[in-house]
Amino acid sequence: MKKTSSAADSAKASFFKRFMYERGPMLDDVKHSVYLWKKTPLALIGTVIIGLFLLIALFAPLLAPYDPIATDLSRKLEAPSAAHPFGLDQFGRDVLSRVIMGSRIEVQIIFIISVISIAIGLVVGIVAGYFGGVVDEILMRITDIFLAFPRLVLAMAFAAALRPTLTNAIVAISLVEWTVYARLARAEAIKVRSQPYIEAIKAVGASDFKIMMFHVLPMSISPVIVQLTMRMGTIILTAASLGFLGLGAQPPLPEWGAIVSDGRSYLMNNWWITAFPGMAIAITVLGFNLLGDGIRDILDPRIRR
Amino acid sequence: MELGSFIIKRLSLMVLVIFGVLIIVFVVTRIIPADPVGAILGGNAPPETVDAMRHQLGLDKPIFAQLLDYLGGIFRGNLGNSLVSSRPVMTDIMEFLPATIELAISSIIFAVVLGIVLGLLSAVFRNRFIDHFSRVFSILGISLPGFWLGLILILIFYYRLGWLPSGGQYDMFLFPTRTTGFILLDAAIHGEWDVFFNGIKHLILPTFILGYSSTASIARIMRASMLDVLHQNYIRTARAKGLPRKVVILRHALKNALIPVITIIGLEFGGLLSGAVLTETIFSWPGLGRYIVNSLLTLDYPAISGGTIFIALIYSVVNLAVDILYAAVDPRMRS
Amino acid sequence: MKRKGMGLVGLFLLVAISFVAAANIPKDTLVLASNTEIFKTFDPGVCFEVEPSIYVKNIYANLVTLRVVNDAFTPVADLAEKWEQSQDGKVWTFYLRKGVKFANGDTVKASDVEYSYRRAIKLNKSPAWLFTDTLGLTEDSIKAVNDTTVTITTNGAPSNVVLSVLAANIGGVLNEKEVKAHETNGDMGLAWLTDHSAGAGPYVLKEWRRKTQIVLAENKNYYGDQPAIKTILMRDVPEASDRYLLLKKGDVDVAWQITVEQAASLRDTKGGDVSLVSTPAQSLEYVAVNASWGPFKDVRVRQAIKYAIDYDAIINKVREGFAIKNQQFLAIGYFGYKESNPFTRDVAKAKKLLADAGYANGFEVEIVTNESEVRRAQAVVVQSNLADLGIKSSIVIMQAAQMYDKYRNQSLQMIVAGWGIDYPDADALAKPFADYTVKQLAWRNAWIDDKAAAMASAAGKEINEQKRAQIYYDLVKYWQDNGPFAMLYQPIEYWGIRKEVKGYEKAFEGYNVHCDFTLISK
Amino acid sequence: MQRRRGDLLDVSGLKVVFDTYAGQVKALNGVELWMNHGERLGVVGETGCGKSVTALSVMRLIEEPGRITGGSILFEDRDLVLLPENVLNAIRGKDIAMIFQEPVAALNPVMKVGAQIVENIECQRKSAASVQASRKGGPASGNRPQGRVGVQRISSIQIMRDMLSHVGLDWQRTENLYPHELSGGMAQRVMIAMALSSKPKLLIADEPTSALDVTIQAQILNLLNSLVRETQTAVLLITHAMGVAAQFCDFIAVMYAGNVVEYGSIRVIFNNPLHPYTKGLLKAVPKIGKTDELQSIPGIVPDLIAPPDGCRFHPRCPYRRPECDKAQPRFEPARGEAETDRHHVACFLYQQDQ
Repeated sequence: MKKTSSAADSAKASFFKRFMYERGPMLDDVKHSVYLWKKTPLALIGTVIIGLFLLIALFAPLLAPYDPIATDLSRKLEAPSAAHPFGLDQFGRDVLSRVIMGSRIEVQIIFIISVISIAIGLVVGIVAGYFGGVVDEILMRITDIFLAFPRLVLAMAFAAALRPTLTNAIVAISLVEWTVYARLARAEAIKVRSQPYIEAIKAVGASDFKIMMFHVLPMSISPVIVQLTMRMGTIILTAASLGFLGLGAQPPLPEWGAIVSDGRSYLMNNWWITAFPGMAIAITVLGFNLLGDGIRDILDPRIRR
Repeated sequence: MELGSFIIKRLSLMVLVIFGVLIIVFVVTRIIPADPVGAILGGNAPPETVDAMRHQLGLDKPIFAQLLDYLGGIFRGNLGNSLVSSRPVMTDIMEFLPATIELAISSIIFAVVLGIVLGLLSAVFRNRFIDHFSRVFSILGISLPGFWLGLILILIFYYRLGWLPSGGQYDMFLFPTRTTGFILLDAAIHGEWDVFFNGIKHLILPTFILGYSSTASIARIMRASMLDVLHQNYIRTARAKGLPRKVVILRHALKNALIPVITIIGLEFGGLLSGAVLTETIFSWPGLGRYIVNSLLTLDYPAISGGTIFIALIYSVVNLAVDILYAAVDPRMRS
Repeated sequence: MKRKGMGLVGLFLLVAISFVAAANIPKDTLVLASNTEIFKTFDPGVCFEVEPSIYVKNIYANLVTLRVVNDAFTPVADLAEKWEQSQDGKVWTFYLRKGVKFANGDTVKASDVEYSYRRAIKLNKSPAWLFTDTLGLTEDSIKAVNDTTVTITTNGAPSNVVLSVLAANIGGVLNEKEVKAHETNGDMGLAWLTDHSAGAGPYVLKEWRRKTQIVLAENKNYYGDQPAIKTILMRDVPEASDRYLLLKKGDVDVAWQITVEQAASLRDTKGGDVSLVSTPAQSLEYVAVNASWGPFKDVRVRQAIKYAIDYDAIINKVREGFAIKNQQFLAIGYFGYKESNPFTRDVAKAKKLLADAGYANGFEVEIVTNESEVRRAQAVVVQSNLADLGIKSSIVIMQAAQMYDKYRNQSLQMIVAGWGIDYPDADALAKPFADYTVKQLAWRNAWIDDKAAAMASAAGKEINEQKRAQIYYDLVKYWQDNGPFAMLYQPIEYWGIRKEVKGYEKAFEGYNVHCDFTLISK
Repeated sequence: MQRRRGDLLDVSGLKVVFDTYAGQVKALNGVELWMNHGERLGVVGETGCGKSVTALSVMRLIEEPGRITGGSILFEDRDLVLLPENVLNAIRGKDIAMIFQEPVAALNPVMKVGAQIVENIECQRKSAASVQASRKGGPASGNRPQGRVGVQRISSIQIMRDMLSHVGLDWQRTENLYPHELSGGMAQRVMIAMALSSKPKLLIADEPTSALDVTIQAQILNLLNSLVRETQTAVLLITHAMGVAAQFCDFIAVMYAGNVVEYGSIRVIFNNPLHPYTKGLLKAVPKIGKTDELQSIPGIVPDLIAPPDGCRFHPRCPYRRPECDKAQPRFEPARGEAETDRHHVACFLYQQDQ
């Protein structure tokens, strides 16, 4: 008994050793990344901000002291007080609660836009890069056409055409964002396609779909994710801008950009309506940018060395 | 010669892309859910008038015929009549375009100059005060929502301090002579220096708000690119020649570091055009951005399509110019 | 080299900044701040929007104009010094004032009137239905008999209606010669008149820099007294907060379209440099339900809604008191108006009505409104009022164009909207609100009620004023009980003005049906 | 101060470290080497042994996060380690020139190659002028042409063209090319032309042929050989190929993990290698006509963050002794060799006081 267990132990140990040995470079990489992370306090701050942001969004219903939509016109435009640290807005709604609940909307925006735009981008990019030739030419020209518009302008046009709601703003931004990922995925696909092992896999008889699915896609994911973290700030700003122009989320939804837009006529006498959601946008976007910067720095071989 | 063929290739590509742009814009304007006639006639008009208007606008034709009308119109330089102003969209655009171009140029100059200087100093004095300052400045630039910052700056610089105007292109009671439509250019041509300086004063806040995020991006790219270049072998070669640090940086590093910056200037210009939409709204700037926003809000589809096409066209031309510039700066691009 | 360049730039900025000193507004100039997006044209045959109409009225003279006398609009002479009506009331003859000149010095002739009216009919733009539908005019209905006499043959509409329509924008008289000189491709001067003027009113359009400013200058050839204000400059300031800032800083004399909160704060702070002028608006705010949709088919449900709404909250909170309670379709001061406000919030009564109709547990409904801040706020109040009855509602904000499109197709369930009055007569309100055959509001809400339609139509033709008033009185009662409308209020318009501006109140008394810049001075 | 061992260059006890995330990399651990005017010294060793770092240190081109922590680099009469940057700039390029492993990357991609050479010539003129001015007509240095301030650019261009012809390039075709338009061999010729255009006293060639095709390698080496012979320029050749060093150099310094483990003339190094590492290295060189199997040195180059105690080679050394992991062996002259062979070794096997 004892023997077998020790044999198993040693087998385990050797497995562990082998595992460690094989994964050694990867572990080093992780260690290195953690080291760089610690060395860049800004990235750390970004992580904390985004962590808080996500926590707030997650527990928003518990954190928000009041109903963000319930109006009380008799108390409208009350200045910040102990009961309402961010004051009340033009409908007597608690600004703090609106900002807190708004975080959920922002998370929703980021999440859905990321999923849609990455999905479109990956499909277009991988297909274009993998097949090359005419397919590539056509898909990339389509991408070029989308890139020929300044992003916000195209998103505005889509949002207005689909009629302005939060959902449509999300769709509109996704329709603009995917080009970023399409180009990345295409570059990866071209890289992978030219690898000798792909020829080998083909020779064995793997279908194009399988190769794209199991060999090209996994390679494309990581640069796409890196890019994504760096674009999240921009996504929020774009959504907020649409909201501000009245082409995004519609009241009473507490989307931050829409709150700023709604409150901007009150800027002079009732600064709190716009100041707090504005700061919320700024801080969150800052967090994403710091985080994105950190991730880029950590993964950038030039800065790594 | 090689540059010439490059330009031709690039141009033909652009023509193709613009055609695609036209199609997209058409599709976008036709999926607008509301009958644009409602936008023209307002709430009180009876249904007969509405039907008459629909017919007048050709909206009762089949969609394919509408597409042909639209493309045919565009190739004849006719973007249709705005439903709101009833004027040819082209006339409207030509009226508002100069203001936008003026603002965009002033912002891009601001962004490029300040961005490059900050990025350069930041890289050269890495981890020193100027680097920290420039990085904080930059990260704020891409994080602060311009529409929000703009409102706050108006409150400070106009209302509290009274240093700068709250919006518009020039003060009232000035009646600038117009030749080109560009306020500053016209003022300079006609020697109306009061208008000129007044125009500059009005440009400061919008330029800052519009150019800030681009300044930030350019500074960041410039910093990264400069740091990268400073690690290159040829910089070592230059140092091995015994060139002073200043010369190494300005003669050898700068030009190389600028190459990636040039590529993003094109992209940043797109950002500026996007930003103009917001900035013009906040600063009462009589430009194309506001025209497009209003068209979108009133579903004035000829104006939407005309405005968007123009913006895309400007953007494409700028990107073309940037690509050519890029090719001109980087010899590796030419072959 | 480089340093010198930097120095130059610095100097440049310094000089630029030093130009900050604000120019004082001259005594004979009035500066307004407004969002000018609504301005599309200054052509009297086309212009149909509220704010631009005011400008058009001050640029063009009509045959007759309206004055506010004892709180009611009264037609008075303008270009026509007198007029008469045929026995059957259909043929009108107008005699022009002699020697009146257009702004460019040309004499105003009857042929100009004929040209202007025929042009308006031929153009068939937004306001054309006032001539063609309300007055039943065709191009042949207008005839210049001689240089100073013109006859107009109508469908027999009451005289108040006829004169009100003639006093509206569309009745503005154009200088035929000048307009024809600027025709392009037979557009009857449509393009040119968009941003030029050819009228005989007290002002001329001097400059319209779109999205920048609109400048009116005095008409030196005006037949009446020269106005105290020689130049009226409207700055385009799209943001309400900016307008308020400019006003407070004294960079403009008058701010239009400030928010109700800003207006309330001006009203409540006495003795500053800035004060508030207000006047009842010629429009009505309402909530309407689609009488062909689900629960709203039942008249009791419609009544329940009317008892559910907290009118006072809307008037006092949403509008900050800038509204007058008026629960009928007739505006205050209009022919036939008698105060009648039967509805107050009564949840118990409303609940009973609902229960009687079989909706004790409420239902779900979609409330549509447009982007206007006030409308949205009203919708929010209505939403919470309905919730007290167990009615779950969702608010859908649409762009005006889209909303009206759907509204016309009877495809909305419930709407929060308003109605701007086209000409100051009861007919301009009774028909849209009660007569489904004119395909206006009653039709849009699918309230197909022949009795109401017949009454509105009869009142429109009745020349005997007493009888006419009685019909309106009965119609209002019937309509309040059965109709699909819950009238919220008649708004009060307001403007923030600097204290040095005199006479603004008088000038804007008849806003927006009548408004006279010549009464303002500084 | 110890006696100068070479009248051109004497590196002693040179220590360089790099601060990285994982810790301090002790890249050079007391390097010893020296040479006289006109001599050719080859520095050989495996990748990562510190050859290039040594070369860069001599130019004081070690960059952040690296720094020199000890030792001296005597160049003629001055210690380069202590000189301020501006004085160093007068030496760089003028007295000491350098060519690099990847010639294309070592040229500025956005400058025409002719201009890059001219820049070097002009730069040396200026610094020569300023040095002379600062020395107030002190001893004119060596065999350089006497430059004057304000010398016409034309003459610099002429020198550039001469140099290009000299390295076997057609200047008319080449001077207006950009680096990316050159092949590796051409680029290295350009680098050589640039380096030699200022007639330096010492040319540091850091693996000048490693990145080139084998046929080109020989051409470049031959070219270098003939050019430096003409001008009597001293060469510090960094290479990992023993054969190249044997062909080209007079002396060889064998480096291992940041130390020079053996130093001496070609003759003694090849005929009488003492250090076990040198022996191993020589066995790994293929020789024509010999059928012995090539032997590789077992083990791997040590981690320089936590290098082995004592002699850094001891974990791989077949002749390991107990004291080898206790202390570092001293770098001492080998016994019984001619003074002119300068045979030195750092190994306990030959430690004299044992």
